[in-house]
Amino acid sequence: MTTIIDTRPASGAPATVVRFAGDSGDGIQLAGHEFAKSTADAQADFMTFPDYPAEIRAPQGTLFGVSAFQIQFGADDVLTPGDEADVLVAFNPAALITNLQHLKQGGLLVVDESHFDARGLKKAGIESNPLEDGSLGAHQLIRIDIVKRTLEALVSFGLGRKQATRAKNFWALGLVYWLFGRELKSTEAWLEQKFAKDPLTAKANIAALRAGHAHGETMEIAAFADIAGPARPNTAQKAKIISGAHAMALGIAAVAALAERDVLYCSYPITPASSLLHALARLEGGVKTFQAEDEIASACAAIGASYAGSIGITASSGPGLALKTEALGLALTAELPLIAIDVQRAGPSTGMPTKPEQSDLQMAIFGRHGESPLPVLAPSTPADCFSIMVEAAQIAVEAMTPVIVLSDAYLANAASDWIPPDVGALPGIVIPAQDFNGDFQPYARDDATLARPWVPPGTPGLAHRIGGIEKESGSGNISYDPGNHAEMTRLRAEKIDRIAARRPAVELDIACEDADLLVIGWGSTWGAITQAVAELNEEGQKIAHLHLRQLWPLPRGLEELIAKFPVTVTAELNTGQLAALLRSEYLAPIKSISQVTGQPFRVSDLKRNLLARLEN
Amino acid sequence: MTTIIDTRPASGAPATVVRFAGDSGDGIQLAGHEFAKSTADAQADFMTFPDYPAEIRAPQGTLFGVSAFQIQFGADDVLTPGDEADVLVAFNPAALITNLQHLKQGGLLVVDESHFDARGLKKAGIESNPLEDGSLGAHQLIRIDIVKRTLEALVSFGLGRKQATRAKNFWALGLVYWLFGRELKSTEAWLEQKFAKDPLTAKANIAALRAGHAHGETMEIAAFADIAGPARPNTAQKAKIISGAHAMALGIAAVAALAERDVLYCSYPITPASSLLHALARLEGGVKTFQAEDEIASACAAIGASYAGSIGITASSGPGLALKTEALGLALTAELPLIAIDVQRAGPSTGMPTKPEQSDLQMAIFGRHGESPLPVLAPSTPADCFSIMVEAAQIAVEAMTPVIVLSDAYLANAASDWIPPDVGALPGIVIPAQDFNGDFQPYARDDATLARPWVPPGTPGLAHRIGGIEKESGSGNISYDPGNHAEMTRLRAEKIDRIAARRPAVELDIACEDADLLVIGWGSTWGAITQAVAELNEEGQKIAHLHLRQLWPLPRGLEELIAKFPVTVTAELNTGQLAALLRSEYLAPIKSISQVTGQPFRVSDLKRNLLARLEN
Amino acid sequence: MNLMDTKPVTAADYASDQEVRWCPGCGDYAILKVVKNVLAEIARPRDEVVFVSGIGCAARFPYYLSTYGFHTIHGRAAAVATGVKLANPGLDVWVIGGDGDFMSIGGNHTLHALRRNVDLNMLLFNNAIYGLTKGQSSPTSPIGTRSPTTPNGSVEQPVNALAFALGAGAKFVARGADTLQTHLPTVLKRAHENKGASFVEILQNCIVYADGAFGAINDRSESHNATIRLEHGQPMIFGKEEDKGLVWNEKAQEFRAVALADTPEQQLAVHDETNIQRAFALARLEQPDFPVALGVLYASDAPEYAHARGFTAKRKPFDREALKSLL
Amino acid sequence: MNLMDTKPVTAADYASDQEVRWCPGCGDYAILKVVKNVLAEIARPRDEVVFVSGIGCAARFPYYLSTYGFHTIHGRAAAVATGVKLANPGLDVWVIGGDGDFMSIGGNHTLHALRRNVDLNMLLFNNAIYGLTKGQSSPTSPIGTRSPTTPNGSVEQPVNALAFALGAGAKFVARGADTLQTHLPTVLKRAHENKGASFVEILQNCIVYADGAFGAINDRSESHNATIRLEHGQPMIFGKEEDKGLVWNEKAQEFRAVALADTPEQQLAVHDETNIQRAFALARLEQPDFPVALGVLYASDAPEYAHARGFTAKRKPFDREALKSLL
Ligand SMILES: Cc1ncc(C[n+]2csc(CCOP(=O)(O)OP(=O)(O)O)c2C)c(N)n1
Ligand SMILES: Cc1ncc(C[n+]2csc(CCOP(=O)(O)OP(=O)(O)O)c2C)c(N)n1
Ligand code: SF4
Ligand code: SF4
Ligand SMILES: [Mg+2]
Ligand SMILES: [Mg+2]
Repeated sequence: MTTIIDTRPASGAPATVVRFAGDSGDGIQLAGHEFAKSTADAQADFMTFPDYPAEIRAPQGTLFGVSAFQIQFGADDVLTPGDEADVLVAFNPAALITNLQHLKQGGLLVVDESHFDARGLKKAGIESNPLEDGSLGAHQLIRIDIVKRTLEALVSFGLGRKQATRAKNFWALGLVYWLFGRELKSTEAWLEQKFAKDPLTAKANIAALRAGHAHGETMEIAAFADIAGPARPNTAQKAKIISGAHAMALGIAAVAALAERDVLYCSYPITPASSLLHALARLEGGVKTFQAEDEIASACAAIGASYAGSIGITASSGPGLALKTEALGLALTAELPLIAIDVQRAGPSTGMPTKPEQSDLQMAIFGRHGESPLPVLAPSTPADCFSIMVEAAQIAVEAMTPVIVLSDAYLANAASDWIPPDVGALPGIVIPAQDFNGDFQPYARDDATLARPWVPPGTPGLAHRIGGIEKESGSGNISYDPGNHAEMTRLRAEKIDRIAARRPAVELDIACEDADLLVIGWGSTWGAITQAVAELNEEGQKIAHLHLRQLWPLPRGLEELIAKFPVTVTAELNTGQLAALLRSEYLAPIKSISQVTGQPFRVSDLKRNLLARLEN
Repeated sequence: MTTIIDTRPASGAPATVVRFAGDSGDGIQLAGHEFAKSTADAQADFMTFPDYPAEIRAPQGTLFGVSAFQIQFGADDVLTPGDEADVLVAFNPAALITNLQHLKQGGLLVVDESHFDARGLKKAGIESNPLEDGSLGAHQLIRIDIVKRTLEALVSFGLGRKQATRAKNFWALGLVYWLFGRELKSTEAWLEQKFAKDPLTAKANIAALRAGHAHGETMEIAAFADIAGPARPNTAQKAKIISGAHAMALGIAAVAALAERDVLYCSYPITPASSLLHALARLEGGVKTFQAEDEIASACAAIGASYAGSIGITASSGPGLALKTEALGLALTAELPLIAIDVQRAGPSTGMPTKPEQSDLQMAIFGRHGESPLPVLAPSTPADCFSIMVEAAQIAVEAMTPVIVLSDAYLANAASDWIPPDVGALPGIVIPAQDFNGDFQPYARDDATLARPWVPPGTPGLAHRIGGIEKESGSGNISYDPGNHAEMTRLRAEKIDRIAARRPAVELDIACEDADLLVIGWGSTWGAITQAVAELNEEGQKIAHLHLRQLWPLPRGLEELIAKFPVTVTAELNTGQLAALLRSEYLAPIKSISQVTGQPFRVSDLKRNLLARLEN
Repeated sequence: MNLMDTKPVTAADYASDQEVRWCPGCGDYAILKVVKNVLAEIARPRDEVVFVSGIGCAARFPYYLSTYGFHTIHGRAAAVATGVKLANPGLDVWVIGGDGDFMSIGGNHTLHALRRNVDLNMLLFNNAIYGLTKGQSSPTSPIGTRSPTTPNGSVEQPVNALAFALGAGAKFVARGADTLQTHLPTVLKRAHENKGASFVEILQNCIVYADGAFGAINDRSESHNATIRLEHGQPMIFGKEEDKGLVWNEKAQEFRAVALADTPEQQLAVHDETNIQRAFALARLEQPDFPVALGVLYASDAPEYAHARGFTAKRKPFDREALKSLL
Repeated sequence: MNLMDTKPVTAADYASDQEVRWCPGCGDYAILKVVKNVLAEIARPRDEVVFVSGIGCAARFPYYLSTYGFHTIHGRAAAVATGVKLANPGLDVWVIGGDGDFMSIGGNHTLHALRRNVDLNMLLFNNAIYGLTKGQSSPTSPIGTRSPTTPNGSVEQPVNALAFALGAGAKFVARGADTLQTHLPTVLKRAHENKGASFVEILQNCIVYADGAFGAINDRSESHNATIRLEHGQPMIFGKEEDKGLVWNEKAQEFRAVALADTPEQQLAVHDETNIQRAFALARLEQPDFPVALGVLYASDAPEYAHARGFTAKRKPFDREALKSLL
C-alpha cells in the first residue's frame, strides 16, 4: 500500500492542487469544471486555471494539442491555482511529458496508459516510454488503462468504441472524486440535465463516473482527506464558479442596471479579450453589443454611444488598445464617459497572445499624444472584475472621462468561487444631475468634480457642437488662445487628480506596521503576492503588502505609506513599470521584482525573491 | 525728427526683431523671406518664424486671415525669432490689432493706412480707428498710405489697380531695407529671375521696392544701424536660409546618399508634418516618396521597405504617431531599421494643429503595448534637423531598431541661416557587414550591438521567415517558451541601452561648473533656453544649460552630471514629461518649468522663471 | 420631452452662431445652404438631429448648424455615427466628410457602415483634393493631378466613390453637385427618406486647390451638358437643350451617348434605380465622353442595422431585476 | 548574385522545415499544396519570392514556405507588401490573408492596393469566419451565421469580396476554391502573370468553425453543379454533366440559369473577362439560385504602380554628388 504524503502548504491552511491534462478532445476542461463545482459544493475555497493549447485543433496526441486544467482548493482562502500539483491526471504521453513539470516532487501521478504504445509515443515525439524507463521515479505513479476500464464499464450500453471512449474523462473524474471523498450526486444530476435529450449518453457518463469512483475504493492507496470550507454565511446561496472574463461581463451588465442607462459594448475579436464579447452577446440584450470592423471603429462607436447618452465600453488586448490611442484622445478632450478595457497579453507586437503580462501599464497611463491624463484601474481577482467595472463607470460619468481598465490573460481565464452580491443592496451609479437654469455651456464645469455636463443629442433646447480641436473654456467654441489652452490643459489634469480625493485612500492588503519591506503589486498578481507574503510572515518575516487597484491618479496616502517602510519593492509581470511610475511620483528608491515570461507569478518564486530583498 | 530708441537686448549682442503682418493675400511671407535673404547676405545671424493663419483662405481683411512673419537678426548668434518686435509693419487694421501685442513698448510701428476706412475697420471687427483714438501711444507710429504710394510709383507701367497694388509688399520691403541700410540689388536680381517670363511684373516690383526705399530717405526718422555679422569662414559659400522642415528633408536625402541605400519616405498628410513630404516630393526621386491612404499604411509601408532593404521612414504629427503605435511594435520586434518622425503639435486629439508643443515625449518613449523600448532623438535647431536624420539612420541600421525623432511645429517652420556641410567630408552611414560563413540565423545577434542581421528578400540562399509573434532567440522560429520570452525581452532592452554606450556622453551646452542651477531642455527650445541662460549669466547668475538630443536611451554621464548641481530643472513645452522621466531614472528631485500654450518659449518668460527657481 | 418650442421653421433657424470660415467661393457654402433648406423642409426639431464629421474643410460643417454636432477625428465619423445610431436609433444622424475622410483614411468605416446598412445620411463632399491640409492629391484626384505631393502629376488611379459604394453593398447611392441648388435638395431629401445607409457623393469645388476639378459639372450654365439628371422610370436625356441621351449598348455592356436628333426616344435607356447593374455602369460614366450621372443611381430596400439588431424604442430596458436573474 | 544553386525544381523545394499547424482537415492545407505546385511551375528562385501576411489562420501561410516570408500584424499585410514592392520592384510579392485580415480590419488597405494597382498577388482565404480567434462571424459570414458573437444569428449583410474589389477599381479579379486542385492552379498562374494587383478570393473551408459554409462549392464531386468555371471567350456552361448554362437577361440586367436541353447554345452568355459590367454581375452570383463564378472574372491592363512611379531597376541611385547639388 502506497501512502500519500501530506502535501499541505507550509503556510498552514491545507490546500491541494489537482491538475488534469490530456488531448484537447479529451474533455479536460469539462472534467475540471465539474471538479470545481463539487469543490464549491463542499464549501471549500478554490481557484482554477485552464491551460489551453495555442492551436485551434491540433492533431490528436501531439504536444501542441495538450489541454490542461488546474485547481487549488482548501478550507481557507485559496488565492491562486497553485504553483505545483499534488495530483496530476495525464491522459496520454504528450500530456504527461508537457505537464510533468507542474507536478510536485513525490506527487501523485495518475496516468491513462492506454496511449503509451509506439504510435502514442511517436505522436508525442518521444522514443522511450516514460512509464517504463524509470524517468518518473520521483513521483507516486498509478498506471491505469482508463480507456479499457471505461469500455468495460460501458459494455452493457451497446455504444460504439469511439463513443464509449469519450466517457473516459468521467471515469477519471470518478476516481479523483474518490480520492477526495466527494459526492457524485451533483455531477450525476448535471449530466442528466445536460443530456436530457440523450439519456443514453447521460447514463453512460454516469456509469463511467461511478466505475472510476469504485475503482478508487479497490485501489491500495490512501485517499486524501477532503477539504471542506466553513459553511458559507448565506448557506441558501450556492457559490458560483466565476472566471474573470465572466465576472467582468456581469459587471458590465451591472453598469447598465445600476446606471439605468444602456451600455453599448464595442469590440473587435482578439485573444484574450474576445471572451468578454462572447459572454455579453449571450446575455441577450442586457447590454447592446457591437462587433466592429476593427479596434478603431470599436473605440469610435463606443465614443459615439457615450456622446449619445449610453455608456460606451470598448475592449481589446494590447495591440487593439494601441490602435485606439488616437480615439481615446478624442474621448478625453471631448470629455465623454467611456471605458476602455485592455485584457493584457504578453507583448510586444503579436507577442504571445494567450499568455498574461502586465506590460501595458505605461501605454495606458502615458500612451497618448498631447497632455492626455485619464484614470487607470486594475482588478485584482476574478471576482473583482465585477466590481471594477461598476467603479470605472462611476468615475467615467462623474468626471466625464474615459477610464482604462487593465485586466490580463490570467485574470480573464482564472476562476474561483463567487457569491454574487445582493443586487438590491448595490449602490446605484450616480449620474450627476444636469441642471442649467437656462445657462447652458457645454464646457462649463462642476465646481467639485470639474466635470462638464453630459448633454446627449435628443435633449431639448440644448443643441451644441463639440469636437477634438481645443475648446474655449465654458463655451466649448474652437479656441487657439494660448492662455485658454494652458487653462484647459490644467483643468483636464486637475479633473483627473480630483478623482483620487473622492476615492478611498490606500489601505494595506497585508498590514504589518513595523514591516521590513513593503511589496506593492497591482492587477492579477494579488493572489500570488498575498499568498507569498502571508506564508513568509508565518515563517517569521515582516512584510507588508499593498495592492493598487487605482493606478492613475495614484490613490491618496500612497506617498506617506511608502515613506513608512524602509524598503519598498513592486512585484510586476513586466520590467518594472509601476516602480518607474512611483519613483517618478515620489522619488522613492523603489525597485521591482519583475517577471516577463508570459506566466503568472509562482508563489514559491515570489517568496524566494522577496527573501532576497529582505537580505539586501 | 523722431529718434529711434536703441532696442538691443540686454545680453549685449545687438539684435533686432522685425515683424511683417498683413492679409494672407498681401505677400507677407515673400517679403519676409526676401528680408531674411538680405540679412544672410549681410553675413548677419538670424532666425525667422512665419505665423500663418489657421484658415486656408479667410476673407480679406478679417482677423483670422492675418499672416505674419518675424525675424530676429544680429551680428552674433541669434537663437530665436525674438520675443518682441522692434519694428512692426502692419498692412491693415486686422493685422495691426492682432499683432500689436508682439511689438515692444516704444517700438517702431509702420502702418499702411489705406485700409483704415469704415469698411476695413468693420472687417477687423473694430469700431474705433486705432490710428486716431490714441491707443497706439506707447509706440512710434509711422502712417503711410502704402497702397497709394505704390500706385503712384507704378503709374507709368499701365497696370490695373489690382495688379499694381500687389507690389505693395515690395514697397514696404524697400522702406525696411532703407531702415537697416540694406542693398536692393539681390532682391532686384531675384525678381528679374523669378519673373523672367513676365518682365513687366519684375520691373513693377523693382520700381515699388525702390520707391519704398527712397521714401525712407525722405522720412524724418533715424535709420537703425545695420547689423552685419563677421565675415563667414568660407566666404565663397553663401549662407542658405533653411527651415527645420527643409533641413530635415535634406537630412533624409542625405541618409540615402550616405547609406547608399534607397529611402522610402511614407507619410499621410498632416499639419505640421506635410511640409516634409512636399519637400521630398520636390526632390524628384532622390528619395522615393509614398503618400499612403492613412498613417497606419504609411508606417506599414515603411516597415515593408525596411524589410526589403531600403531605409523606411515614416512621418506624421501626434495623432498620426498615435495611429502608428501598433505598427511600431511590429518594427521593434521584427527588429527592422525604421525612422518615425513626429512633428509635434499642441494636443490632445486634434488640439491646435498649427501650434508647437513637446507633449508627445511620453508617448514616444512609453506608448506601445508590451515591453517595447526604442530610441528617441530630438533635434535642437532647424539646422540640427539635418544632422539628426543621419544620426537616427545610423542608429537604426546599426541596432536594427525603429527610431523616433521628435520635431515640432516651431522647429519645422522656423528658419535660420545655414552653411551646408561639405558633402565629401560627411562620414558614411555604416551598415554592418552581413557575413555568416554558412551559419545564418535571422535572430542571431552581433556580440557588440546585439543587433540581428539585416537580410532582405532577394538575398540568395538566405530565405527565412520573420514576424510579430515571439521568436526563439537565434532561429527566429515562433516560441512560447517562458524563458525565451524573458531572454528576448531582456535582449531587446539591452540592445537599446547599448546604443548609449556608442553615442557621445552628455556635454553641457552652457558649461558653468559651479552653477547654482542646471536647466535641462530638449528639442526646439534650445535657442530660447540658451539665450535666456546666456543673458542671465551675463547678468551675474550662474546657470548651466544641458540640451538633450538623445532622449532614450538617456545619454552616458547624465546621472553624474545632474548630481553635480544643487538644483536641476527642466524647461519644456509640456507639463514636465522629461522631468518625470529623469526623476524616475535618477531619483533626482527635478521639477520643471513648463508651458502649454501652443507657443514657443519667450526668452523673457524663461528668464523670469529661471530667476524664480534661483530664488527658491 | 417638450420639443415644441425648439421646432424650427426656416432654414435660418438651422444656422448656428458661428462665423463660417471656408475660403470665399468654396463650394461648401452652397452645400451648407442646401442642407439648411432641406432640414427646414424635413422640419425635425434641431435637438433630434446630429451631424457627425471627421476632419477636413468639409468636416467643419457641424459647427455651422444649430443642431447637435460632433467634429471627431479624421476618417472616423462613420464609426462614431454608428455608435450614435446604435445608442439612440431615434436620432436623425448625418455624416459629413471629405474625400480624404471618407475614401482615404476612413475607407474601411465607409465600407462597413454601408454593408451593415446603418441608418445614416452619409454626405461625401468630394473636391478631389485634401483641402484643409493645403492641397495634396487625394484618392479621388484624377491621374495627372499636380499637387505638393505629386509635383509631376499623380499616377494613381482614383477611386470612383459610387462604384466603391455599390461594390461595398450600399443600398442607396446618389450624386449631386454643390452648385446645383435645385437638384441637390431633391437628392438629399431622398437620402433622408431612405432608411439605412444613404451614400451621397456631392461634387464640390475647392476653389483654392482644385478649382474646376469637375469641369463644367458644377458650372451652373454648362452643367446640363456635362451631367445627366437621372429620374426613375424616365428615359436618359441630357443636355442644355435636352438634345442628348444615353443608349445602352448590350454587346459592350456600356452606355453610348447619342444625339436625340438621330435616335428614336424608345431606344434611349430608361433609368431603373432598383437595378444595381445599371447603377454600376452609371456610376462609372465620366467626362468628357459621357455626362456624369446625378441623382439617385441606386435605391433598394434592406433592413436597417439598428432595427435588425433589435435596438428599437421597444427594447426592454435592462434593470436590477434583470441583473439579479443573471447573477 | 549567383542564384543557380537556390533554384528549386519541385513543389517540395518550396516547403519550409516548419511543422504545419492548421486543424486537421482545414482547407488551408489544400491551398498550400496548390501554391507550392504553382511556385514550382513558375520556378522563380525562392530568394526572390516573398509572402507577406497579416494575422489569422490563413496568415500563418508564410511559415510553411521556403521563400522569404513576413508574418506582420492583423490587416496590414497589403500596406507592408506595398512598401516591399516600392522598395524592390524586382521581387515576386504575394499577400495572404483571411476575410478578417483583408475585408474587416484591413479593408482600407485592400481598397488602396487595388486602386493603385500595386503588383501584388493578393490571395484572400475566405472561410467566412474568424478562425484563429475561435469562430466569430466575419464580414463575409452569411446572414444568420451563429457564432459566439452572434448567438442568435448575424444580421449584417456580408460583403461580396469580388464585387468590392471591382468597385475599388481592381484590374484583376478572380475566384477559386481550396479543394479544386486542378482549377485553382490555373487561377493562381493567371494572377501571377498579371502585372499589377491581382485579387483572388479562395473559398476555403474552415472545418472547425464554419464547416460547409460554401456548401457544395468545395465538395469536389458536387462542385460542378454549384459553380461555373469561367473561360474567356467560352459560353457559360456548368454542371457535372455540362448540362446547364447562363443566359444574360438584358432587361433585368442579370443572369438566368438554364438547362442546356431547353436552350440553344448560341443564347448562352459568353465570358468576356475584359468586361467589367459582366464581371460585376458574375461576382454577385450566389448559391443556391446560381452557380458561383470561378476563374478570372475580370482582367484588364493598367499601369502597375511602382513602374508608374518610376521605381524601376533603371532608377538612378541617389549619391553624394546628387546630394551635393541639393545642398
Ligand atoms: C489622424 C489624422 N491624420 C491626418 C490629419 C490631417 N488631415 C486633416 S484633414 C485631412 C484631409 C482633408 O481632406 P478631405 O478629407 O478631402 O477634406 P477637405 O478638406 O478636402 O474638405 C488631413 C489629411 C488629421 N487631422 N488626423
Ligand atoms: C490588431 C489586432 N486585432 C485583432 C487581432 C486578433 N485576431 C487575430 S486573427 C483575427 C481574425 C482571423 O480571421 P481571418 O482574418 O478571417 O483569418 P482566419 O483565421 O479565418 O484564417 C483576429 C481578429 C489581432 N491579432 N490584432
Ligand atoms: S481649401 Fe478648398 S475646400 Fe477648403 S475651404 Fe478652401 S476652397 Fe473650400
Ligand atoms: S480554425 Fe478553421 S481556418 Fe483555422 S486552422 Fe482550424 S479549420 Fe483552418
Ligand atoms: Mg477633399
Ligand atoms: Mg477567416
